[in-house]
Amino acid sequence: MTDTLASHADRELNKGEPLIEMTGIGKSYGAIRALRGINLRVNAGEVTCVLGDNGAGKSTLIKIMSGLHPHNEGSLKVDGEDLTFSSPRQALDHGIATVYQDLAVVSLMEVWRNFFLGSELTSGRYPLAGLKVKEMRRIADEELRKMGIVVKDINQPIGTLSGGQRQCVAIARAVYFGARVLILDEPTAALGVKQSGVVLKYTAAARDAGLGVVFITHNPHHAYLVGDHFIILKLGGTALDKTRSEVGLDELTTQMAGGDELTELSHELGR
Amino acid sequence: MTDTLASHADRELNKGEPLIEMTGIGKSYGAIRALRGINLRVNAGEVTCVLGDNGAGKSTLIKIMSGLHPHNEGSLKVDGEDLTFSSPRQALDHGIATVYQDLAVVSLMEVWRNFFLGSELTSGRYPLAGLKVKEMRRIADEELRKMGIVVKDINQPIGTLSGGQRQCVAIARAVYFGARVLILDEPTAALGVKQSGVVLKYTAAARDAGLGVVFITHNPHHAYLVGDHFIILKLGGTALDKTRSEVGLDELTTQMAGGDELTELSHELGR
Amino acid sequence: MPTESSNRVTLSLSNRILARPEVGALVAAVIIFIFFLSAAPAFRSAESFFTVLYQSSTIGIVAVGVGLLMIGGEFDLSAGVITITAGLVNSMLCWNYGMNLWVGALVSLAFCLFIGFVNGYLVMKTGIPSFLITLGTFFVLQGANLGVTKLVTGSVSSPDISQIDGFDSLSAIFASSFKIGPVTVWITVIWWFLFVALAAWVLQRTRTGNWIFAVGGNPDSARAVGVPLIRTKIGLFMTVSFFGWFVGMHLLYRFNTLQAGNGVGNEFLYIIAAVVGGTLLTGGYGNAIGVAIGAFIFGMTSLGIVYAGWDPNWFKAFLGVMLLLAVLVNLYVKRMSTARKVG
Amino acid sequence: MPTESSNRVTLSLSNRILARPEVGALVAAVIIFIFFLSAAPAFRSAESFFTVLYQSSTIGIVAVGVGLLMIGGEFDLSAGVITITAGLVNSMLCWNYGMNLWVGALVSLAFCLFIGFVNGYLVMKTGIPSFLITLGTFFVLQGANLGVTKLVTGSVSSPDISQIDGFDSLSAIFASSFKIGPVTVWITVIWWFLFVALAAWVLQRTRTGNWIFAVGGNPDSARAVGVPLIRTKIGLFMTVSFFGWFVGMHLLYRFNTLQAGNGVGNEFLYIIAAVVGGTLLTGGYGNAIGVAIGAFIFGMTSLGIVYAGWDPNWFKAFLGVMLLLAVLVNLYVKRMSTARKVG
Amino acid sequence: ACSGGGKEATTDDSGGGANAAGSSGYTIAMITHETPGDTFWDKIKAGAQQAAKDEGVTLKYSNDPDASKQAVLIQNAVDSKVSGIATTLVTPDALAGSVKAATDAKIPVVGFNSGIDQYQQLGALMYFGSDETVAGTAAGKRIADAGGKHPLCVIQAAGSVALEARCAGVKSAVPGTENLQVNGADDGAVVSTLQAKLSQDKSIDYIVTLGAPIAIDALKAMEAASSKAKLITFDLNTEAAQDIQDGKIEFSIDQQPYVQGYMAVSSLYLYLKNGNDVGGGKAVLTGPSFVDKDNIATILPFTKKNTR
Ligand SMILES: Nc1ncnc2c1ncn2[C@@H]1O[C@H](COP(=O)(O)OP(=O)(O)OP(=O)(O)O)[C@@H](O)[C@H]1O
Ligand SMILES: Nc1ncnc2c1ncn2[C@@H]1O[C@H](COP(=O)(O)OP(=O)(O)OP(=O)(O)O)[C@@H](O)[C@H]1O
Ligand SMILES: [Mg+2]
Ligand SMILES: [Mg+2]
Repeated sequence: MTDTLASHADRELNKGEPLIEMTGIGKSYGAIRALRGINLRVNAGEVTCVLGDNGAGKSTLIKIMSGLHPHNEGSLKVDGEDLTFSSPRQALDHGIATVYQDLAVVSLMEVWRNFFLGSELTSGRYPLAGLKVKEMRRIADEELRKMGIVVKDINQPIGTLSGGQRQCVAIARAVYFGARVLILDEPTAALGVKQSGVVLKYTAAARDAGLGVVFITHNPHHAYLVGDHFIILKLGGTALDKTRSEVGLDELTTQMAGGDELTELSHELGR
Repeated sequence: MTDTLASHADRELNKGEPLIEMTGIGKSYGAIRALRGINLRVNAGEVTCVLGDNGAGKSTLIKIMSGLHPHNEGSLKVDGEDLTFSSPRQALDHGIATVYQDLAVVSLMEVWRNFFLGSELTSGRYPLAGLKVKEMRRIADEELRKMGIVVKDINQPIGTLSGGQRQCVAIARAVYFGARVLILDEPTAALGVKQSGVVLKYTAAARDAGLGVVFITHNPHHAYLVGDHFIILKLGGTALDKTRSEVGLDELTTQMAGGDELTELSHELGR
Repeated sequence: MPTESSNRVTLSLSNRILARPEVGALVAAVIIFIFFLSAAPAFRSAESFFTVLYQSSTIGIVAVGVGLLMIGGEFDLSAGVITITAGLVNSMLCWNYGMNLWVGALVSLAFCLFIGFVNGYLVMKTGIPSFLITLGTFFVLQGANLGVTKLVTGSVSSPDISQIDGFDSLSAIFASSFKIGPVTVWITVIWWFLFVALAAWVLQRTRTGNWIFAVGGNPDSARAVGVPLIRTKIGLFMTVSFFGWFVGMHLLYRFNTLQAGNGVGNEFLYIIAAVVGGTLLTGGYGNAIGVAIGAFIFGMTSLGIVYAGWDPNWFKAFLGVMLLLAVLVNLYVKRMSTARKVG
Repeated sequence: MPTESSNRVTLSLSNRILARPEVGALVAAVIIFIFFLSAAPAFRSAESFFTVLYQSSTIGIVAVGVGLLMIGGEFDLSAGVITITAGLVNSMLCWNYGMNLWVGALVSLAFCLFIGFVNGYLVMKTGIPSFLITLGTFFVLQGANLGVTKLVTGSVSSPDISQIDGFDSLSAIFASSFKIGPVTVWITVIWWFLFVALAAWVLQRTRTGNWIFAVGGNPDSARAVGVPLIRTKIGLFMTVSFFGWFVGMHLLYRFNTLQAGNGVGNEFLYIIAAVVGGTLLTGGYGNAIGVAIGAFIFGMTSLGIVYAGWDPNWFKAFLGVMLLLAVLVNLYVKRMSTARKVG
Repeated sequence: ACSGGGKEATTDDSGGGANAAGSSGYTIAMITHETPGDTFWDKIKAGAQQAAKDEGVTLKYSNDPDASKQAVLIQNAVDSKVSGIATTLVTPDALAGSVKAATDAKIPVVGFNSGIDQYQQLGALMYFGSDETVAGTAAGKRIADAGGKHPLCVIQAAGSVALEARCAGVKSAVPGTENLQVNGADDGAVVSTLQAKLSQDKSIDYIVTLGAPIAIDALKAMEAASSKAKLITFDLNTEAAQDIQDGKIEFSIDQQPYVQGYMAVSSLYLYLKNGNDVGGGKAVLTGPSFVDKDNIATILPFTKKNTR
């Protein structure tokens, strides 16, 4: 697993080097202001965790990084260069690969086609060059198995997979192609314990290979297992911004929930 | 909160009385056999938790209970009556309300319309009777606030809400209208700690009001907080079927993950 | 937790008005209206205005039904020929068997509703897209109109029915007109307004309307929460047939005789009216008043070109440009309404 | 963990064949073919078969493009009139300015591609559904065809160009035929097969094909993973225009003259062919060979009725029934293929 | 209910002596550029069918307004190895190839309705019809004689070569002629479009409609616009004939479609059976003839039988 990653990773990456720097980023959807004044750095070889309540603006934040929506305010620097992405292609060309919460896959297409969509293997560069179908099938199957996902038929439309299986395909794809920066939007939400473990391992492996990782989650436990830097969003603004050395799991949980709710809840529910 | 539930709950419910009984249930999608030989009882006043890996068949199981897909094998008894639902309307008429993982809402419709869809409040029974729009708006807003969800405008299309907010609306709706049996498919997956807590409290309240609850989740911690009965599915079959008294959180976690993976992982990740 | 009001928004009144689906179409209609007022002197009279309204009403009545159906996520390509079918059934039955026209009109209504039912039933039961099913019915009706008329009357137009019993009362209902000063007002205009108002009420303020939006926006989700998907959709197809029948009655009682080959092509005018009026082609969004404005834009443009006396060879080209302009204005207004920032 | 193979499936060969999108259409085509073989004696000759193939090819060539576009999630209603536009531009330019026909043909090609580009550009930039944008271009081209022809030639048909330089070589490419025994084979049939094969290859075996499926199935997701959405869609519109131009050239060089008002209505035949051939109306699913079979079904049905000598008044009714049957058979086969259980 | 105006008792006037279809062994294909459902073409068909019946011929009728598809239909007939082909030649250049294929296959071809100038050159043996331009000019002359300055020529199918030719004929006699396009498939739209035109241009003194049903619509529009223009029309149907008798329509230019259909089939029959050449190498004209107050009384009964 780590081999794949290391082999795909950019050799030029130096740990700690800033890949993405956001300063004062803000974003409005028409009349709705989803994000304001966000500062965030993604460093090579580190995992930046973004946490926050529902609707806090986490997905919006990563959509800006990955070129899906342009930002309205602030500046976005990639490798030191000031940029506003106008399409995801641009972001991908800067080596930023993303797994979206709600834009993962094209339901009607086969699993392996989804896996390679946008990064197909062809036997040449001319427009009519054939796809390397066999190879693509093999790789897709292999990569999914590594995540513990055995799809019944790699040729079935991805829409017939379960929600979690779809998510796995999207993650496996991003990891497989993620060259410099890997962005994961709640990757473990729909996953079982085993699959979550695999994703976390991948995340760690990506970090160790020198990639910058942005990890969005609701689960402070998962975040704390891999994170180097933690940001909590609240109502579109930053509520906490600390490195691993400055913050413990307890504080993180408390901050996320406004109190150690789970324990409290357990009392309340009387079990 | 409990008031609302109690006021909506069926007074005839007796704790422990079986509401739904499945025996030997099986289901195939064309050539793919998603489920086989499942036995499951939903009792009034109890929470039945269904756990399992991705693709294990959890969603398929509840789609059978809620009338979305008919089953191919086995028998389904509701209130002692042998039935095969041919539409969700039938299931709803038997008091079975469901929150689906992937079929939650109609994106283009306003939040409050989504909330009341299929159970609109009208000022009379004749076909052209006006909707009680004001009241519906008020109730929807109220119920969402109770879950800690403040939408910016109750009239905005629900498609503009964040993933978690949408999920909350669907849950609030099912709880509000759930008369006898409440089925929740991974309700907490997309939710933050606080919102998850609210959902768990709702679940407990529903149980206390005498409803039968089916709770699907990947999270054994959440399951153990509210569950009375635990079923683990694996590749379409039953891998574990025990009551709360027979099983502990540890065994549940172990069974789910094939080993206490999270701890192990924590070692492996070296943190 | 910070105060919640920090990013809570209250939309200003003007924004809320701009956000309504019919406003874009209205603005486009006003622009085109002003344009023709200045370009075509003959357009500047109440008579002309009511001629335009009449023309719009014959498109607009069926378009109301088609709009509802499209909001519900389906198409009906047989909506144009069914108007002629309706009239032919009525006139030939009565002429051949000497029935009272009222009987024929009711039989024709039942027949049209039946066709709507068949359309809906086939779409729901087979899962074949309505575009195809109704294309089939479109062809079948078109052929049957011609074949049966030829068989019954020996020619390709229906017999004159103005001497048969019941003609007067029926034509008073479907095809009368009255004068206000020099202006002739056709009753179809009144009917059109009534139907639009009714449809607007149903869509926005009734349970049925809610269901129509839902089955168009996301049929699976709608079904999952217990909306009677099949019933709602079949009902919509029957509504379209009803309005088709209504316009068929108008044509029959206004012209007394019908050409069996007519009606073809109008199905697209209805769709155009609906879409220009802000209805989403993919379903789930739209509004009855918008559809009415769409029909009005179409009527105004097609007659306005004549009032302006432009070269008839270019007629279609003008129509196309107007259509694109209307859609663009509509879009621009919609964009404006969401782009405006608050505070 | 139990063995994974427990519910792993390997589809049998027959099932895998049945699951291909074009098989349903193929079965329908065979049934209709056998039907006409028995119903129409005149149908039972190689000559008739190749006349049917010719008729199918003139629909089928454009339908290939329209099919690709529909898989890519868009419509083009201007695909019918653009054939005439292509021919008119070529013939009138050369006739009026005394150019070599080759120059005219290339100018016409550039013009058609430009129209395709404009269609695609407007659709992508404004976000207005392609149904509406291309309806606009449809009207504009229809009007311009008539208006310009009237202006240049004074009549509604284009001048005879068979005496102008370059005619022979062009008509050899676009409109020649050769004999195999008593059978006339038109070159369009050959071209049609070539284009279908090419499109099938592109769709299934190239990166571009992958993108076409993706932009039709879920444009947002496709864009998110870096598929060049705008470029792909504009390219598809231009492909349709190219095929429209090609058929336009055939018409011009076969008939030497064109009626400016023609071509209207064909856009739906293309869509019908695509959908009968298994293309999803909402995009993201389909196949070039299926589209070809769809065109063949249409050609066979429309001529078969004539060969069978049925009452022409009922022509459309027969056509409608055949269409519905073809779609139903297609559906039935598809159902069969997924319902079959394994093990 | 007892009601007037219904179906009248019909007498079967097919008479005795009619042959069974196909009893002479000939199959004749008739191919036209009809847009389905037109009363004019219905009469051509009626004539052809009567001839087929009278002569024991099997008739195969097919039609398509699109020239390229009409060409395929001719090819169709050739493939079916019919004994003879009767076709309209509205777009002679476009049909030349197919007609040649027919003559190459030794199938006799007869032209009718349109193509009077080109039929010989294409290889058709005989021709029955009128000439659209001549008919238009004749109508125009009569308008000019009556003092018309500004006629409106109403085209109900955009881009139709035949209809354009009629209007061009009218214009050649009365230069002030203006064309108008209407959607012939929608009577309501025809009326309002005409109404709009009449109020836009009050100087219109004649309306020329190119089909009988359009004439009926035009009457409604003239009434609504209180126009004083006079109405003339091409072709006939029962209502239009009645309106001529009532003086609402000045006159109709009739080209006797029934005769065209009848003669096209009969001439082929005679040629096949007997080698006859009807017309002696020249086109046989079936029009234009004028139907007006003077001769309507004799013609009116025939229109009711769909033969005029
Ligand atoms: N397209 C849109 N139009 C209007 N408002 C939007 C749109 N997308 C998001 N929003 C709003 O922006 C806010 C932030 O949404 P976002 O999806 O970023 O939240 P999130 O933190 O990802 O939530 P979750 O954890 O539930 O996924 C929400 O209030 C949402 O309603
Ligand atoms: N419509 C369908 N057609 C074919 N196969 C399907 C369909 N729906 C589900 N399946 C298959 O059935 C199996 C069970 O799916 P299901 O959605 O029930 O899993 P799940 O337990 O809910 O998984 P998750 O936790 O990821 O949501 C999967 O292998 C899936 O591929
Ligand atoms: Mg999110
Ligand atoms: Mg699931």
